[in-house]
Amino acid sequence: MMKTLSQRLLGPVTLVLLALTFWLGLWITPPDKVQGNLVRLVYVHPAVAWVALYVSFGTATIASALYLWKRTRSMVMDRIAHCAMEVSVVFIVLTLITGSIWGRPTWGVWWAWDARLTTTAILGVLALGYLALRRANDDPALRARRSAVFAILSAINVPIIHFSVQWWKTLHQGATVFTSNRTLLIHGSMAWTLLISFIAFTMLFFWLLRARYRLEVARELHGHATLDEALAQRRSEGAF
Amino acid sequence: MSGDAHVVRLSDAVVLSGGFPLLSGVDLELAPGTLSVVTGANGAGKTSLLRLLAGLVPLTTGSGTVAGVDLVEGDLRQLRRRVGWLGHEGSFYGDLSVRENLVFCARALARPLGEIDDVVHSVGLDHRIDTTTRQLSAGQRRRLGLAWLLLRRPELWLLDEPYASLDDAGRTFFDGLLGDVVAGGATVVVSAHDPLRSSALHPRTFTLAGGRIVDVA
Amino acid sequence: MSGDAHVVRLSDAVVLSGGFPLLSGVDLELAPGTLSVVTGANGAGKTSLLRLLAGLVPLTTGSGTVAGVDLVEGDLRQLRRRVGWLGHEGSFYGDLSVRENLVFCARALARPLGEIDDVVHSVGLDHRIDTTTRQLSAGQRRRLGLAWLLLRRPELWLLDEPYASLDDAGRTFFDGLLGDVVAGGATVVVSAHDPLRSSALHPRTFTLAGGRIVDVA
Amino acid sequence: MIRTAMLVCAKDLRIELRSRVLLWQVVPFGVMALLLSGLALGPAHAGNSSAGPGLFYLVSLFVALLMINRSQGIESTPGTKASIATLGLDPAGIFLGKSLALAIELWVTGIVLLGGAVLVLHTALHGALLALPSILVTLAAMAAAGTLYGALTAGGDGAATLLPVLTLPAFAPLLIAGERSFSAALHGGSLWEWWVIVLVALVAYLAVGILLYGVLEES
Amino acid sequence: MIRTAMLVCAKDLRIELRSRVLLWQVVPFGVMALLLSGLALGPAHAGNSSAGPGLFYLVSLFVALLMINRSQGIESTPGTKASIATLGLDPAGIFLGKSLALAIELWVTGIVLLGGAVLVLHTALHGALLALPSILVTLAAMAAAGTLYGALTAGGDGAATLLPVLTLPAFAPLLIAGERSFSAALHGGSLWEWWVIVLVALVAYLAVGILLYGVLEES
Ligand code: HEM
Ligand SMILES: Nc1ncnc2c1ncn2[C@@H]1O[C@H](COP(=O)(O)OP(=O)(O)OP(=O)(O)O)[C@@H](O)[C@H]1O
Ligand SMILES: Nc1ncnc2c1ncn2[C@@H]1O[C@H](COP(=O)(O)OP(=O)(O)OP(=O)(O)O)[C@@H](O)[C@H]1O
Ligand SMILES: [Mg+2]
Ligand SMILES: [Mg+2]
Repeated sequence: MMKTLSQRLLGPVTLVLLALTFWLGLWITPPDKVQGNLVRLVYVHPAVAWVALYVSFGTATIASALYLWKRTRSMVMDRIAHCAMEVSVVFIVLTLITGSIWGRPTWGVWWAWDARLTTTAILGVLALGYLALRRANDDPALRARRSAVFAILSAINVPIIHFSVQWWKTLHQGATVFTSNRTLLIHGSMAWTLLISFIAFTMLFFWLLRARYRLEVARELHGHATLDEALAQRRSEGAF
Repeated sequence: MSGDAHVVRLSDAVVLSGGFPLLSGVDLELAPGTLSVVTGANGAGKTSLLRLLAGLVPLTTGSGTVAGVDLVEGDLRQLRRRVGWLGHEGSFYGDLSVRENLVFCARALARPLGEIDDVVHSVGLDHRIDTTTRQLSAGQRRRLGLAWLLLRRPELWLLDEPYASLDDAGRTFFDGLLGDVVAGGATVVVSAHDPLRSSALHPRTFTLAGGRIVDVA
Repeated sequence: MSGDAHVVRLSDAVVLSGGFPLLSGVDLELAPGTLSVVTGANGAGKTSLLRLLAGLVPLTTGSGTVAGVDLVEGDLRQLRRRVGWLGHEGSFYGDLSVRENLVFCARALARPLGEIDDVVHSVGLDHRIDTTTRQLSAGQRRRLGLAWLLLRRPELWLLDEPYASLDDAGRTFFDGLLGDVVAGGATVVVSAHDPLRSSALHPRTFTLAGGRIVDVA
Repeated sequence: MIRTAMLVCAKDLRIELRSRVLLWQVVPFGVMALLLSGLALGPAHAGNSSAGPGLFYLVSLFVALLMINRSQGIESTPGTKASIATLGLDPAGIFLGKSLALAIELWVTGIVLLGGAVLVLHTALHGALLALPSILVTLAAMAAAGTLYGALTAGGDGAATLLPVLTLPAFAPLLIAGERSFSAALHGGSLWEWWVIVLVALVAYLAVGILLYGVLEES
Repeated sequence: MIRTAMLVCAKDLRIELRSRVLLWQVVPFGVMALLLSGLALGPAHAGNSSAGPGLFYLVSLFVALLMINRSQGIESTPGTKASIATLGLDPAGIFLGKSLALAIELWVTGIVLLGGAVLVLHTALHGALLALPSILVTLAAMAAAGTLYGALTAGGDGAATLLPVLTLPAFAPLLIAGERSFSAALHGGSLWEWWVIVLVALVAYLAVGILLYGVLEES
């Protein structure tokens, strides 16, 4: 299999950027006046949440929409949607975990009846529901169509999560990193580290997605190999 | 109907279900206005073949056209609208009576409701017309299935073991019906374990084994 | 088994369901070790009669004894334990495989598990032994029903249209089985629309109509 | 489309009337569940009228799940599926018809439950009446969403349990908006804001259903 | 009786493992329902930890209804019923086996839900662990009662909707006693009092089931 340079570099660069994020985040940037060292979670949690909501769930949604649109319908889109959704589950869980870890010291509880928290958890259940729906259908074409519709219906939740902090006056941080007029409220080394963290986790997503996609293709190729066997065996049932 | 000379044309049709090949490569051509019998051992793939022709399962590989609809590219809903299906169990809406089920069918197809009484009479269900279909006996349910098809008058009839659980009178009626339908220009595919009873019908017989056609007579 | 000379003895048996008489007064006596065929038009009451004999529906009026159990006073569970039933649809636990279903049956009856392989082989389901029963074809499901009965070896066999959806090999096997079973002293009641295939068996034929026996041959 | 919708809706309602499941089973279940929810939360919470809208919608939700399941169950006995599929009915019409029938059934239950809430949970009658339009719209949106999700899970493995998993999150925004608008009616907040959200959701579900219902049916 | 019970229980659990409905559908449903119940009541009530036991049991109740329905569904496909009936299994054994399998399934879900309640509803971990024995007993009692009522409604018209109507009132005392004992564990009341009530209910349901299950089966 030919690999382009960018494909070759995806893994190493991701690792380097992640390492850089952690190094900058843990040793170089200063602790916060109020939060102390806890503030360092700002280099993980928002980036992870961003990947979970927009990058991975978004990829799954767009791929699903492309599958449903007749002119771009192909199993490739279905596979991308499926793999992106699986990666999304991982990132949603990470969002919940990092958020809870952050919430315990700042709010005093692991969980609060906060609109953003609840809607994020609901998104997680939706992603699991997507996977359950796939399991429940055998026929590949039907499965692809049904899960694509479900993914698109579920995506409505993403903007709800985003705006939840405005719609419901809640505990969760409002838009701090990027305010609505797109200026950074955080400055200096923190801003740079934050930016690198977003890039690093986004690249991590694409790396995971590619790995997962390849596994899926390999699985299907394996499936084709056994198809011939299965056909031969089925045909032999008639020959007494 | 399409301009094609064949109502059914399958080439190397494979149907997978959960990785198992229900059909393992079927080639089949059927001309309009013919009667065909599909036979073969239990599990050979008769029901699966009929379901494929009815557009109830998708083709996995291979190609095919049924009633002018391409099985790979075409709209299977268009196909289903053209076929009549009589399955192992023809239960319809179990909570509705015989008449209510047929009224639903007639309305859906924009057929006159007046036909219903005739149809029910011809399959011999007059005395059960207001019975909930769940309470019908096995053979009566099969007869209701026939009544439904009579209302539909499709161009391709797919009948899965139609004789099973019909009594003698029912079978005779059914043989007569087959003759009429074929004479009327429709195509009929029947799956059966016995040879057809009436020798006046001259069907082609396809024998299935292991998901393929192994013999044509 | 009871000391009574008859395995089945019904007198003026009436079975109501939702106010409708499924059976409208049946008199019947069957000796042990005999084969009987119940026939009649669709909806005549064949299935209902077999269900009554199996203890699956209660007697409304009249009296009867089956396999030594009084249908009015007796314990119908005792009766069910003695009969083997093969119905229109013999689906068992659809989520379990052929083997798992039979293991359940064998365990329930305290039969050795070793018999299972033989039984599966004799009904020709070897190559489907690990298939989920929901995925079996109609005839294979019927064969699984037979396998289940072979494990059970009941004293009274009640078979509702056993030929339906069996292929030729299956029917031949079934005929052989019927002979063995009757020769072994068990009583068999079969409902069917065709005369039995094997002339070596000499059944009595009861014709039902309108929920009653109208002819004995 | 409309003709098909009417036909399907009439058929579903007739089956419902025939089996009387709504009258004898679903409505008593709802009333029962309302009482129990009150009990489970203890008098401190339930007697407090502010819990009324929440409990009302929670119970409506479970009632809706039961009804959706039934509405799909009608279509998916093995024999029915094949014969109805070969009628080639317009899928958008099927969707609308089944949604309408479901909505009518939910409205009936909803009105009874509302009465229950007034009697049992001390919800103010005046507020309840004010909230009625928003409740009807919310229930209709649930019906449309439920029909859509019902078709998504139909015929699959364990459809009866998969359905609630998928529908529950979809119902969450409806539930919240419905509850807020009910609360607003009780305590004099702005009625319109939430009402509009539910209305938008209803229209969105209807649009998606009309466009995509055909895609969901077994190919 | 015990042999039959083991056989039936193993069969039910195997079907459950085969279809993975518990893992993929019931547990997510429960978690979802917990979240939603919290939402429906609004932060004021739900954030308040005293609602924890009530919500926990409310959700367990709905989960139990789903599972009971499924547990009966296994037995009541047309073919299954007749063939299994002619095995003549000891009804007391069937009852015990099905109850046990259901109880095990409810325990699994219950423990997950308890974890959810601790995380999400701020139920104190210490109290939750103290309450665990009483929860397990309550869920077992629900399983026994559910199996009994499941048999009552089996095969009837619209069994899936009739079941909740009948079970709900039967579950009410269990629900109340369970909730009180859970609350007691949290707030340091007397643990034993309610615990004993639930235990008595469990024993009573088991006794009734063993004696009467045979009567309930279609005669
Ligand atoms: C379980 C608890 C939590 C969950 C589920 C959660 C979820 C999320 C989500 C989904 C986002 C992305 C929103 C978007 O970009 O539209 C986000 C962003 C963010 N979260 Fe959290 N969070 C949690 C706890 C916390 C805590 C405790 C803090 C800090 C005290 C925090 C601070 C932030 C910040 C600063 C952002 C970036 C905000 C922005 O730029 O828009 N989160 N969180
Ligand atoms: N997942 C699976 N694994 C193994 N075998 C399967 C699977 N799904 C279906 N089958 C087999 O596929 C075949 C389907 O055959 P089909 O129902 O078309 O047979 P048929 O010719 O109609 O038989 P009958 O005469 O019994 O009605 C059966 O042999 C069945 O056992
Ligand atoms: N509630 C009812 N109202 C009217 N008729 C009913 C009712 N319940 C059952 N029936 C009728 O009772 C009869 C039952 O017959 P049964 O199933 O025993 O027939 P069968 O002889 O087995 O027929 P088949 O050959 O079709 O299997 C049928 O005619 C059915 O229509
Ligand atoms: Mg078949
Ligand atoms: Mg019959």
